[in-house]
Amino acid sequence: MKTRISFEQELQEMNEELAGMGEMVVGSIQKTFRAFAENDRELAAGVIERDRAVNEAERSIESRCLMLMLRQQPVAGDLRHISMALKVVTDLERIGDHAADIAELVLRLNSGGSQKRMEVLAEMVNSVQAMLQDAVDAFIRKDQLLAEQVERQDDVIDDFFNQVKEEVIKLLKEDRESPDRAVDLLMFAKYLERIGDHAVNVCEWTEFYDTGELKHHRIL
Amino acid sequence: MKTRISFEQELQEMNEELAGMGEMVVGSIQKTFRAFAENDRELAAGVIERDRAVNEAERSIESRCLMLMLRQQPVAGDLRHISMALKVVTDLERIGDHAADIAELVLRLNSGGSQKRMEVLAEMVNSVQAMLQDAVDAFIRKDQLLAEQVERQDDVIDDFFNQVKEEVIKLLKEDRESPDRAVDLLMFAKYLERIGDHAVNVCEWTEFYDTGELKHHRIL
Amino acid sequence: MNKNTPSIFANRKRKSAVEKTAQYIFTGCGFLAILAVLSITAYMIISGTPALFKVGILEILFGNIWTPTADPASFGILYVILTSIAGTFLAILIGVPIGLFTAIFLAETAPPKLAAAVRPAIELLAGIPSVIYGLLGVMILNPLMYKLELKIFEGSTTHQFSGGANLISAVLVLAVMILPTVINISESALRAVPKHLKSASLALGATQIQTIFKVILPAAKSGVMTAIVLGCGRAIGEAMAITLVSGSSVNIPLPFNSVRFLTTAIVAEMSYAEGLHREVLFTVGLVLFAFIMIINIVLNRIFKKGAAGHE
Amino acid sequence: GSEPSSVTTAAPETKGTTEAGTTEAGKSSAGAEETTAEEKTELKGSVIMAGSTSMEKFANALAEAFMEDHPDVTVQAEFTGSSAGVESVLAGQCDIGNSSRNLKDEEKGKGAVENIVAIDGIAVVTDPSNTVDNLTKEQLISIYTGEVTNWSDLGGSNMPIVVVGREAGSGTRGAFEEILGIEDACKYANELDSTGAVMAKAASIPGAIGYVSLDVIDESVNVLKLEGIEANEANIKDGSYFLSRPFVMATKGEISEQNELVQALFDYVHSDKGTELISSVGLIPVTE
Amino acid sequence: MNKNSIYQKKIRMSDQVLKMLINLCAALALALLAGIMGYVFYRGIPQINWQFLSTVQSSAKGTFGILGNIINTLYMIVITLLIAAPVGIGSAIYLNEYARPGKLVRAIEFTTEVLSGIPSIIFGLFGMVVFGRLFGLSYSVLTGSFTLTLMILPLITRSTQEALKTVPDSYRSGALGIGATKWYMIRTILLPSAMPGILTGIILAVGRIVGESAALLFTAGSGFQLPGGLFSKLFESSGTMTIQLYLSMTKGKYNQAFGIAVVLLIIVLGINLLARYLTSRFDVTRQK
Amino acid sequence: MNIKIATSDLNLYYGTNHALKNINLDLYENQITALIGPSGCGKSTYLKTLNRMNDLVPGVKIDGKILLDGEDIYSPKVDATLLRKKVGMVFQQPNPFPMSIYDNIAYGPRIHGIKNKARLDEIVENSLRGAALWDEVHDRMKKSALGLSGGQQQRLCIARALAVEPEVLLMDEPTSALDPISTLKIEDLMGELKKKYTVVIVTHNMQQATRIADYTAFFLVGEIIEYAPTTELFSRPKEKKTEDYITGRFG
Amino acid sequence: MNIKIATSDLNLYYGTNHALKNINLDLYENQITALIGPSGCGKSTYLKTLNRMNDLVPGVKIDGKILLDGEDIYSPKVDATLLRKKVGMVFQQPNPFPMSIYDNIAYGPRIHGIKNKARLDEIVENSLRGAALWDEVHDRMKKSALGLSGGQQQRLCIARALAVEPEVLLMDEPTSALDPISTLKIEDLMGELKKKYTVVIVTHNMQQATRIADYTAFFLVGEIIEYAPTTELFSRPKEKKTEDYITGRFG
Ligand SMILES: Nc1ncnc2c1ncn2[C@@H]1O[C@H](COP(=O)(O)OP(=O)(O)OP(=O)(O)O)[C@@H](O)[C@H]1O
Ligand SMILES: Nc1ncnc2c1ncn2[C@@H]1O[C@H](COP(=O)(O)OP(=O)(O)OP(=O)(O)O)[C@@H](O)[C@H]1O
Ligand SMILES: [Mg+2]
Ligand SMILES: [Mg+2]
Ligand SMILES: O=P([O-])([O-])[O-]
Repeated sequence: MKTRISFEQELQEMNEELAGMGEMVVGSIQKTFRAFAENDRELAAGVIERDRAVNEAERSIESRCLMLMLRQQPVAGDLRHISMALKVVTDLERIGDHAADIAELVLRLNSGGSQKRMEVLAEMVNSVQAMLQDAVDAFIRKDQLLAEQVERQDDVIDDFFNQVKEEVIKLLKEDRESPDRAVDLLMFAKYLERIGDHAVNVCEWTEFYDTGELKHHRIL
Repeated sequence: MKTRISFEQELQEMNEELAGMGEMVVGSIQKTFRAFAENDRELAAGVIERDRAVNEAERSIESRCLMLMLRQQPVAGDLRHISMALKVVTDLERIGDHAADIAELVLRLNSGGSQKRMEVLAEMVNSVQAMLQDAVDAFIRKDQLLAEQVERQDDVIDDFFNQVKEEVIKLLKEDRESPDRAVDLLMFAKYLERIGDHAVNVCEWTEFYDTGELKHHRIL
Repeated sequence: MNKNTPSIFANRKRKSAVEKTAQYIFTGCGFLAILAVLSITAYMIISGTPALFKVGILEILFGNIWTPTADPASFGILYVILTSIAGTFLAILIGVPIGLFTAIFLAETAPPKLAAAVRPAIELLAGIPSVIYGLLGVMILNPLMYKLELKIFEGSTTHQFSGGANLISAVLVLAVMILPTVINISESALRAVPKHLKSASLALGATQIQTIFKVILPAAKSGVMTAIVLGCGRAIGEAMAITLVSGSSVNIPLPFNSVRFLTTAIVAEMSYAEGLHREVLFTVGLVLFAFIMIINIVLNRIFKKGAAGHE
Repeated sequence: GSEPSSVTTAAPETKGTTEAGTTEAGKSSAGAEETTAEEKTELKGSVIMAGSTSMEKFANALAEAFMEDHPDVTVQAEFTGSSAGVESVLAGQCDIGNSSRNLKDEEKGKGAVENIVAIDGIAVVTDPSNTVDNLTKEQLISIYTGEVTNWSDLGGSNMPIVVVGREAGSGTRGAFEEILGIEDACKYANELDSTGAVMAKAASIPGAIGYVSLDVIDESVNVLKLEGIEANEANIKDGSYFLSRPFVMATKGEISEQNELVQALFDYVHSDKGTELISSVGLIPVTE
Repeated sequence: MNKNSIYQKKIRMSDQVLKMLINLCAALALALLAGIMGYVFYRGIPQINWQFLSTVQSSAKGTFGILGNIINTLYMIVITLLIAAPVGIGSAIYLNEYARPGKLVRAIEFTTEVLSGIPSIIFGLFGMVVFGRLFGLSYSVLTGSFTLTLMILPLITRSTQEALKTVPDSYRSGALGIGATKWYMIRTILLPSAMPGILTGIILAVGRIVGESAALLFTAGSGFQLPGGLFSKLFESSGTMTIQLYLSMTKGKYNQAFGIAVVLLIIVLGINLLARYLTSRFDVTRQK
Repeated sequence: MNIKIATSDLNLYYGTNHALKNINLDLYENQITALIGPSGCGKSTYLKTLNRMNDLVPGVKIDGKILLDGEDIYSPKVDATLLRKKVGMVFQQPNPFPMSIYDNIAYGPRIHGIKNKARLDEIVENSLRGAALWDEVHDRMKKSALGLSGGQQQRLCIARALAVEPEVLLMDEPTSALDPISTLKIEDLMGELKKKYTVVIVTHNMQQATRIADYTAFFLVGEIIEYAPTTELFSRPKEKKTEDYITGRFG
Repeated sequence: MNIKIATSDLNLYYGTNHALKNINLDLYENQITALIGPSGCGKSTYLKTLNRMNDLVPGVKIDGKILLDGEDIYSPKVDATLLRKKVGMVFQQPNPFPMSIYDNIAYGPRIHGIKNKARLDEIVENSLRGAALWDEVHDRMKKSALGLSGGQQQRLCIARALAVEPEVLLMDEPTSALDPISTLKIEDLMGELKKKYTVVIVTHNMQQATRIADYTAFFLVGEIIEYAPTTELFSRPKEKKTEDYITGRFG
């Protein structure tokens, strides 16, 4: 006879909701970037709209986790699983927030009309999107190798940010860009950088699930 | 006879460490701002140095919380207490990070030599510092009224940020500031704004400890 | 290596001497019991078997003429055996159901106060000498029985009138005599049934009576069985109470015949019997002994099997 | 093998030897209430008698009287039936075996000595309501052999006869059956193992008939005449009442071989006091 | 209002019948037993007077008393218990605490069970031959006590064993677990805890001694005299009250018998009360 | 949610001991309600008032009302055996009858007059399935129930209670005598049971209450201190006493 | 940390039942070691080998070595009573002797020859204090120990074990018969005890193991599957079997 059927089921549900949230966030980012690339205002507005759902998913998962803690007294893998979920939603939610922030920028930037594309930023966008996709995949599939790989990506993103920053300063100095847009572009990059950071966090928690360690600190 | 002596003790320890972390973070911010105001490079460098300790405190508290979950199966107030701690450290740590980020900016800005002070920014700094102080106080003392008050402050901070942003754009447009410094000033303000957000989060978790609700969502 | 903590290696001798002595004494006591049983058994067998061979097993066990002092003597104890069997059986047949139902009454259905008052009285009765039952049998039962006998066999020429001292009287005395024992033991067996079984049954919607007969009684089976075995033992082993009541003539065990039991046969004649007659009386003892053993073993086996089924 | 002989040899030779010096104060309680402390030699110890239940009255009276004379002596009497008495004196279990019949040759052969101390009649008794008061020897025989089963056949009312007798080892029964020539031919409805029990049965059961020692007769029963002769001392003495037998106090070996207590007891029996005692309990002293 | 309401009382026939049967049987049994007690008291009480209790029977005076028998009964109880209690308790301790469970223990337990099933008449025979004759103790307190010892040994052993079994194993492991030796553990924990059970066994044994007749008739005898000496009594024939009751009954002296019966009933009652008192007095689990 | 059992102003006295004080409690249909509280607080007593098992205790005095589907169970018109058929009970110590597994389950139906063999077989199988025991025992139905393990015995007792088709199941610390694995099995089983029955369970194990119960009532010296949905009671108790008890800071 | 008891290659047979298989386990001084595992896995059996209580079971065969402070406890030279003085034991069911509280505690010291009243008084008080019971019972030392509540009885048993000044304390499910509050009290007590004693505890309650034990050994059918610091074993068990068991997914 199988035991803890209801527990397994609840865990399963939590896991699905978590994966759902992950996908939702990845989706937001993709849409934002598509909106940015394709200058699609509606898409961007949709993302902003969607942030509510992400926030709600965070609350819901947090609630599930704490209920499971309350009711099932998880240990070992279960405890790591649930605590990972409890922590990781914060990062996912922040990524969602940043997606919305970017979407707002996109609305503004696109309205500006300057069609001048900044190459680095586009590269950075692609990089972050791939990184986030990988992070969420790693985390959903509990794929440690992928997670480690994503973590190493972080430096690349930081580099990109610095490049963008320099580029923006250059543009400003060269007066090729209005300060408004320059500031927005900078913020765009900053958000991307933050997303990268959070993706790394997601991966770190993924690793924690496996090892009980977080950034080489023994947590459990 | 008193029961759960060891549990109470562990809770107590966790609480103290948490308060310590809160104070550490507030301290960092204060030092950063003093460094900024007084142009004290060493102080700023010290803050950056100190960020490690904050990170370690986060890990340590997380570990404590999960151990308590594992070993004590907390319910009711205890569970809310521990889960609050588990979540709130993330915000504290981020505040710490931002303090370090600002300290880095301070190092750079101060080296620049432009003695021109931006009034709004100074006001914003004071505001954020007060807000953070209040948030950490509210959280350590579990003071709900104070927490609510702090939450209302957030809009003020957001306003400040926008003001700073406009100011920076203005400065740039008027070419009164080099783009490098302008960008740094903007980032400064952004970090301050983030700190405000995180302070709000801290207050929200403080409220959660009391009500089990987070942003009007029932979590526990 | 073991700092200053004392070693666990033995150093005391005196203590173990006391231990040893105690053990030897108790062992001795244990074996004394065996010795007693063995010697009694040996004694019964040694003194009881020779006659079986001298007279012939069949003649003793299946002969029905008992004239031990005649010349030639005849030692058939068939009627005596039959009497004991019939008497015990009938006594059990009467005494056990009444006793058991009374026990049920006391343990389950009686008002607690009544049960509390009656229980010590029953205990008291279980403790009084069986001779008293005999006394009452002689005083009350025999005359009554004789009246009955006169009525039933009025005009009969073949019936030998026993004056009321007959099998029925003896059976009734035995039945009443074992009553307190049966009541006592089966009541405590019923009481010993865990209360939770009763609760379980009642909680399923069973009535009190259903619960008693379907759960409590089966659960108390081994105790009730013990009561029956003990009752049986008392009935078959009783001598003094029924010597007078049964008339003590060797006859076929019909209700109104004066009869002799295995026990009364011994009591009546042992004192003076000698030679082969005496040996035959020991054989009677042996038969009695065998009966007791058979009852014990057979009944034990039956209920042990019942109990084993639930292991 | 048959065990009695081996048992006999293992038993101590004498009983009731004089116990020197262990007299305790409380011991003389029986004598304390006595007025006359006898002048006799200080006898101490105990004598055990066993046997006939018919002789119970006599034996108890004898014991009591003897102990009155000798406060330091206890005389115990067991009433287990005549044969048992003889058996146990031979086994060394007691000093004197009381028998209400003559000793059998085999008993004598084993060393029992027949000491007749009195003569007793056997009375045939019925319940008090019985109207029959006389039986012939033949009638008596036919009752006991089961040929006659109703008192109406004997001139009484229509009432079944309940034949009560003694157990096989009884001296009374032995004498009764022997005199009537119906050894082992009796059909008893009740075989009781003491004289008293027969009395009790006869007294309480209508239609009962039984035989008992003459000395226990009382009003609770109806004593029958036999062949028209009443059962009394005179008729027994002259032999006209045919149911009589001796009371024997058997010893293992001659009296002279017994210990002084036993000898003293026999002396007492044969003394005037003894004779008086015998008569007083309804027995006929042997005059020799 | 709903399909299977709980508001419908059912009458079950079989229940009623069985209930009636139970009540009937109980009424019968209780009436019978009450009747017996009542009758015995009704007949017996008038017989009891000071003389009845304080003298011994006398043929000469024709009086009756049971003081001797009462004393004999006491002797029998004391001597028997002195022998049987230590041995019985000892063997129970051996069986329960020392013997390794196996064939031997089963054999002993089986034999004890057998012993307890043997009819007392057989003990009587055995005692008569072995103690009376082989040991030469004749009819005496000792013969009787030895015989009774055999009889009640299983009773005491069994009840002690039961009592020991009910002592939770946790007491044993508790004591041994802090380093008590076995005998120390038995002495300080087991015996005190088992005391109520042991006492119950002993008191039941006293009951059997008091009530026994068949085994005593041939062993302890039927003497009724007062003891000559404290110890010499041990070697004298001593009929207990029950024996005297039996003898009186067989002699048809029903009044005496009922008188004795009442005294016996009262004694048994006393024993029961004593048992209750002692078991609660020694109940170590009682929370003081 | 329907109210299955409504208790109002219930007071119970054992002689002079006021064991239940003014209890008001609505038990909901198809929900699991847990009763928690320290030893001696009256949980078992309250449970037993629900199927009138307390009637058997001498000297009990009960006032107040308990309505089962609107019918007052303490009305004199009530047949207690019918009530108990409707309101089944499972006890702390697994207490199978000393008979075969089959007979244990068939006991209840037989008592209530079902004789038909095929029908009985069906009931037995369904009940055993309902108690998640069928797979483990179907090949040894004729064996004694006492040969089962503790956890199996307890599920057997549940099956036995189900066999009379009750509507309410009362359970008095049903797992306190079992090892953790058996306990979890029974807890899982309860999740199934509540689909068909209204379940009331007394438990000392608060984690158990949080795991399985929809509602929880906290008893203290004969009173109900707090009654709320389980997660609410265990995450945000309203009463200080409740909080102290559930967090182990009592006494 | 010192190794207090070293078990190597221990095998134990009950007749033909191989109850302990090749056990190797080092128990550390002044640490609490918990033994967990499903029913019948040999926890109690192992515990009892440590003070040779198994010697009392007929048909037991033991091989392998158990060293207590380096001395082989199965050496023929060992006096089992001295061993048991050093290695005290507390059982599942509280088992105070049926005597006064005082006598219960003084029982052990008296066995070991202490007669002096003042000395006994002192030992009794210290032991009761050590078991956190003094305050509750010091004014009724002459009362029967059976009048105490279950939790107090269990602490009394602990005090009784302490009175002989053991170095190791073995506890076989010491709280499984107690209510949650008493359980917590005893758990708290254990934290104190380990300062002076080496404690080995068998428990079915895994939360209990996590709460109190420094080390935990997981037994399965007579074998040790895993032995590790408690938090490690409960947060990151190395063996799948351990994880399955502690997360309740066993069987
Ligand atoms: N049959 C009874 N007779 C008298 N008093 C009783 C009876 N049953 C219980 N009590 C008393 O009623 C009160 C409540 O007892 P109850 O058994 O309901 O408590 P409980 O909460 O179930 O405790 P536990 O958790 O120990 O089972 C207690 O004070 C108890 O002593
Ligand atoms: N005295 C004994 N005689 C024979 N076998 C025994 C004995 N005691 C235990 N066993 C067997 O040894 C094995 C281990 O038993 P043990 O009591 O050590 O288990 P446990 O882990 O303590 O279980 P639980 O958690 O139920 O107490 C089991 O198979 C059991 O049946
Ligand atoms: Mg209860
Ligand atoms: Mg165990
Ligand atoms: O007792 P008897 O005189 O007839 O032997």
